[in-house]
Amino acid sequence: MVDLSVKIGDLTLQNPVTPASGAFSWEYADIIDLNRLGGLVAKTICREPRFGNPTPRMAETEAGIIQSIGLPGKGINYFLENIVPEYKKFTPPLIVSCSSEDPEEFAVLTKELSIPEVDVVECNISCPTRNTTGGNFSLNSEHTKSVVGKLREATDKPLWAKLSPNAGDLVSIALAAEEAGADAVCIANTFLSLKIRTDNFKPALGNKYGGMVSPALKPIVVRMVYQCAKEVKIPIIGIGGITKAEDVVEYMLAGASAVGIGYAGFRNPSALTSIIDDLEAWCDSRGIERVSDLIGAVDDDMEMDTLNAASAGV
Amino acid sequence: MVDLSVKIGDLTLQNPVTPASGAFSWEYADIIDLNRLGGLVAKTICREPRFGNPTPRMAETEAGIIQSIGLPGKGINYFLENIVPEYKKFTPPLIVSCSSEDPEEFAVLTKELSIPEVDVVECNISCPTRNTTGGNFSLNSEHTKSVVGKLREATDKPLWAKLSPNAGDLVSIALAAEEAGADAVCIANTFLSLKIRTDNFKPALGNKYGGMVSPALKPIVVRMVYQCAKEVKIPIIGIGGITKAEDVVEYMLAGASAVGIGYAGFRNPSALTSIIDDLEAWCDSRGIERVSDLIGAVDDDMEMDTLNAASAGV
Amino acid sequence: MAGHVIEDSYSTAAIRIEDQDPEPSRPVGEFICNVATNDWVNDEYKLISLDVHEKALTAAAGQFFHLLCPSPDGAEVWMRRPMSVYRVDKQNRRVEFLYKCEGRGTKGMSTLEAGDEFNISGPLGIGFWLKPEWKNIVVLGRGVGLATLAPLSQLASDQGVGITAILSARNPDVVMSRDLFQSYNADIIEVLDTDGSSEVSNVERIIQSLIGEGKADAFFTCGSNRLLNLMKQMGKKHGIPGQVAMEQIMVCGFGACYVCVRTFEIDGDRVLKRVCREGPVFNMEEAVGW
Amino acid sequence: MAGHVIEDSYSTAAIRIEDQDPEPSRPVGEFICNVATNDWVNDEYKLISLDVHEKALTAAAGQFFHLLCPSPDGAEVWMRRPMSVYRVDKQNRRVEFLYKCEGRGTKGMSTLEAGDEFNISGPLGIGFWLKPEWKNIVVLGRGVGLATLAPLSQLASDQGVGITAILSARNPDVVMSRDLFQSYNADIIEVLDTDGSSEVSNVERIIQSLIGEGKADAFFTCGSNRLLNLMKQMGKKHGIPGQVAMEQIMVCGFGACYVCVRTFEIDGDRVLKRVCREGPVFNMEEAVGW
Ligand SMILES: Cc1cc2nc3c(=O)[nH]c(=O)nc-3n(C[C@H](O)[C@H](O)[C@H](O)COP(=O)(O)OP(=O)(O)OC[C@H]3O[C@@H](n4cnc5c(N)ncnc54)[C@H](O)[C@@H]3O)c2cc1C
Ligand SMILES: Cc1cc2nc3c(=O)[nH]c(=O)nc-3n(C[C@H](O)[C@H](O)[C@H](O)COP(=O)(O)OP(=O)(O)OC[C@H]3O[C@@H](n4cnc5c(N)ncnc54)[C@H](O)[C@@H]3O)c2cc1C
Ligand SMILES: Cc1cc2nc3c(=O)[nH]c(=O)nc-3n(C[C@H](O)[C@H](O)[C@H](O)COP(=O)(O)O)c2cc1C
Ligand SMILES: Cc1cc2nc3c(=O)[nH]c(=O)nc-3n(C[C@H](O)[C@H](O)[C@H](O)COP(=O)(O)O)c2cc1C
Ligand code: FES
Ligand code: FES
Repeated sequence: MVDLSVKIGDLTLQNPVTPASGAFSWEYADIIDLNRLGGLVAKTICREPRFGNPTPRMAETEAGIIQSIGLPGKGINYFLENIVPEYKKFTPPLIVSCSSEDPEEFAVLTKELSIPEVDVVECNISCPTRNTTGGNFSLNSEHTKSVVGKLREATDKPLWAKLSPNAGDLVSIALAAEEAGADAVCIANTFLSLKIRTDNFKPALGNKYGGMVSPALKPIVVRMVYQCAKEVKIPIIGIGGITKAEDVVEYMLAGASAVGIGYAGFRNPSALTSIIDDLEAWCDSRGIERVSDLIGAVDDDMEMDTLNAASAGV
Repeated sequence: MVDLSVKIGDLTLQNPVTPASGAFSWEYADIIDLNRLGGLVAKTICREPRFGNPTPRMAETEAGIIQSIGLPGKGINYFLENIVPEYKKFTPPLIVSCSSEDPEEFAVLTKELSIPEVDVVECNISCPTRNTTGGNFSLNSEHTKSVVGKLREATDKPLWAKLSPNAGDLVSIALAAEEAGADAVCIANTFLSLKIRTDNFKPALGNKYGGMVSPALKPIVVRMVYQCAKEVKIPIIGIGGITKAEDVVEYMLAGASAVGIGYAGFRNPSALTSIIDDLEAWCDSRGIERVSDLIGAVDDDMEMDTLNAASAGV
Repeated sequence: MAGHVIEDSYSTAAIRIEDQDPEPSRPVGEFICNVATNDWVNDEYKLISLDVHEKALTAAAGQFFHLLCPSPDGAEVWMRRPMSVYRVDKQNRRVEFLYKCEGRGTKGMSTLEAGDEFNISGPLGIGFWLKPEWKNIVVLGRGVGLATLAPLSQLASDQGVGITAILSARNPDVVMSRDLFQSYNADIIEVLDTDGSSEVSNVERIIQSLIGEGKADAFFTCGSNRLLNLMKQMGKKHGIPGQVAMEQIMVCGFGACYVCVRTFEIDGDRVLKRVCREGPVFNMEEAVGW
Repeated sequence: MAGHVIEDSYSTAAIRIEDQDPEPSRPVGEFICNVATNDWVNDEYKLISLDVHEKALTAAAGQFFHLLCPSPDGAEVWMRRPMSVYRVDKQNRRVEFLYKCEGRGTKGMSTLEAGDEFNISGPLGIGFWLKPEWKNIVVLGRGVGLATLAPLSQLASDQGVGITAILSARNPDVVMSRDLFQSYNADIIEVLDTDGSSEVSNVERIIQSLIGEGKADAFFTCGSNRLLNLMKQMGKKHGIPGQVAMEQIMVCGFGACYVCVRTFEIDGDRVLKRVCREGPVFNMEEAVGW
């Protein structure tokens, strides 16, 4: 039987499969056994209550969806009093995602969240729909470094930084997060998108822009994880387009130590636990003893002679 | 009957539908009437002969393909002698895409291509699979400005710059191209991606990295076109994921003056002309007299009150 | 439990009819059902009847399932579609949905044939509830709203509650759910656009007289903003409680994503609630018409 | 010409059977065919027969079509699959493909049933050619290569050329195309893994004796690198010309994208050629085995 556990810094996850922030809540216990997950990742919370963005908040696209929720929530107090206890009914580590447009407030929020019940603070510095130009710190390595540095000072908890796929040079952003003291980077949040309806010439979402989510995007994010894994030393949580155990394997081969899953749980609410089952079966059938052996195990030593390559069979 | 013509600078296209470079050749005359296209866009050529990348050059992904061809070709002389005459059997303007990793050679190539038979020089400064870090000028606004400036000096032909979706701040790149004298920007080339096979742990493509191409990506590129159209004054050619007339309309609403189509012609080789037919029918059925009236016509004046929005029906 | 074939495009542990329920303590399941029938009831609506795992039979009136629709055109349908249960047939172990064929998902659904597999998850959300003191209720629906209201007749009948169903429609051909209401002995009143009887003023008169006859201990509606506003106002005036089933675009169906919010008014405050979790059935007095 | 319904997911002007050819001067078309039959010929292979527009009947032996496969699993199949024509039946206006069910595309293809629509484009590429001086040819194929070689029997028969077909297979059950070769009066030699007769040395002996009998004016092969190398070497030794059909992953099928290149050797130089455009049938002496 394969050992599915992975380590993210000092924290051990019983397996590498976690839900993605915003795509999960304790309410999924209505259908799956949350105690089987690698971690419990709460929806990004903000310090003050927020309504979030205007509806419609989701539109289907050619292949996937764009969505713009706008981080609605009842604020930190409600979260600590009412939501944390819900998660604490389950055993996997609690990873709390949080966000703010103001670095000072962000640090205070991080500090307030650093209670014993919380195992990891994940800073969402990449929500594409809050502010498409500034504020989204992880579009810029200086901003990333400065905000992550402030949060690092504010907490002793493991600090994970969730990065944006909309940044051009993601490697430099990941390096900045590492340098500023992040214990892990989550790659990636959603792709900034726009859908315009041709019937009424209006944007399809209430907030105009939305973040795209789709299995289609997996090869782009796998590339980002691979590039970053070559440069940073801290663990990477790969997030984007995972719908089956082999996708988890692919992310791990590229260099991820764990993964986050959103869309698949929308499409198939029983997906997360079945992906864990499948991952176990996949490893066992291949005689893999520790799933952590897959991390970065891509065989990327390539034949680079075009003519040789093109004389091989299909 | 709608007037389908659009202007890109001084050049008039009979309609906004052109093929995308590398996804088209005169050989498509075997199935469609090339004289119906808005323009003929040749595959990117390099000055010297090149074999291109190792096979496999294409792999299917969850939703679309990744490909890495590596700009194979027989060089400029062969191109001028053998390929230009093939295109000149047809009437639409000839748009020649070209590329080089060296700005000086790039300028020479541009000059050599500036013959009467060529109507537009499109500089491909964004091929993601040639060099994933440098060389791909359009990842950086300084590089963009400098190389486009050199090409501008080398030719009097209309100069279009094809940009990369892998750049973080595409608006600044588009502005740099404009400032350097580009007559139009083509948005965008392909998304840098990686697929790792879980059966043998190797990258699926001979060149490891590949550019992703898929209808799935359209909302991301429409967003880029929209953002750039707000800032640059030169026309934009929208390229990415178009498979039907409504997609052309969507790009135009976002601010594109014309479009380029690749994948759709692979999936349905009769797509390009049928999209033109459909576009005409679409405009006629809505009483649109000039397709150019659609350019930038998005109605982006949004209701921003969340509670109001959420009390409206679905 | 279904085998997890990882060569498929998606991993899932969906429960087939013959499977043992892997999680008997959990109220919701992802099911692979088999289509029994899928027939047109009129030009726009179809009724689909599914052979299901018995766990799915727990669905209550007003609850919904989230349906993974097949493709109508070769391109994948990426999001599930919410549909309220039209009928639970415990004897034959079937659930039924009455649906309007409109967009890609419902068009895909309409291609399903007997024997085909169909992935649905649920039951989800909060359904209608009947208070012991309600002896007679009035149900007012239009269009596809009637699909949502129909199982109320079963619920009411089970609890010995009298029901008057006002069915509003464009013309007699598209009055739906008549048979189902009838089979549970509901009094049926059809109001039509064709003869003008569906006008709000006439519906108001009808409800007024039902109130007069003591047949309106509670109101239930779905499917028309106009009718919601009418019932809400009459309920307020006469102190009659009510429930309304609401719709909103959904993603998760579990309360996690906050996509499906709508505005409600509680003690003068406007708040957002999730249709999938706090609804889809809400107190009528809190509902904000649009 | 088919109407362009822009509500569909993709715009296309594909030609249906009853349509007038909108572009009679162009050799290639995108066709919406109707499946006539789609049956298993053994455990791994199916034969699909399609009612087609008459323009598609111009396909020559060795040419291929590019097939837009339906989904086997709800997720779209994004790229066409190249398949060489197995048989053109002009009388019944049908084309047939013999295919191995392997990956998603071919599995999707195997779900097609009589009456279903199927989008194919072609005919594409350069097929086999027969020189007038060739009176007797030897065809050597294995596995799915036999599907590609089969129409050669029709071509040879039409031109009065004698044909010896050496059909190689794992066991007697999976020898394919036997009937088709037989119907065109080919001499058939089966060689099998089960009895060892498929070994290269034995096949060499067989070919050697055919050469001796004057029955080998030209060689044709497809489907096995081992057999290609054998024929190439024997052709070189005895000065017998030959042709081979090659495979490579494709995108466009028209020669535009340069995805489908393979290496060839011409006068000692190694060059790349496009399988879809310069092939799929190539001069055997230029082919580089792998
Ligand atoms: C709780 C609930 C119960 C419902 N019960 C029924 C029923 O019994 N019968 C019935 O015919 N319809 C019902 N609906 C409406 C049904 O969900 C939509 O008609 C359906 O989703 C439209 O899908 P489509 O593919 O045809 O349309 P498309 O326009 O292709 O849908 C695009 C997207 O918008 C969403 N969407 C579109 N209209 C609605 C809507 N009215 N409500 C929610 N999402 C929508 C779709 O789910 C999809 O995500 C119900 C909706 C809800 C919320
Ligand atoms: C000119 C030509 C003629 C062919 N004729 C036949 C035939 O008559 N019968 C038959 O069974 N097969 C034939 N093949 C092979 C056939 O194209 C592949 O078996 C098929 O594409 C595999 O698709 P899949 O979905 O089953 O496999 P997948 O593994 O899902 O395919 C993934 C991708 O790889 C490509 N691919 C995989 N194998 C091949 C291959 N051998 N050649 C080219 N592309 C491949 C697919 O087209 C697809 O793009 C031919 C190939 C070529 C190039
Ligand atoms: C409806 C929805 C809400 C989301 N909300 C959040 C959020 O609050 N915080 C966050 O960091 N990411 C959020 N995301 C992004 C996801 O965590 C994840 O990065 C993304 O969905 C990609 O993963 P996937 O392809 O597996 O869905 C959200 C995604 C969706 C679809
Ligand atoms: C096989 C292939 C080859 C390509 N070659 C080139 C090229 O040579 N030059 C170039 O600028 N873009 C090239 N592209 C990118 C396309 O021009 C286009 O930007 C991209 O395919 C997105 O458009 P689409 O979604 O309509 O396919 C290529 C794309 C494909 C699929
Ligand atoms: S659909 Fe996700 S919260 Fe209701
Ligand atoms: S498949 Fe495009 S050139 Fe052959």
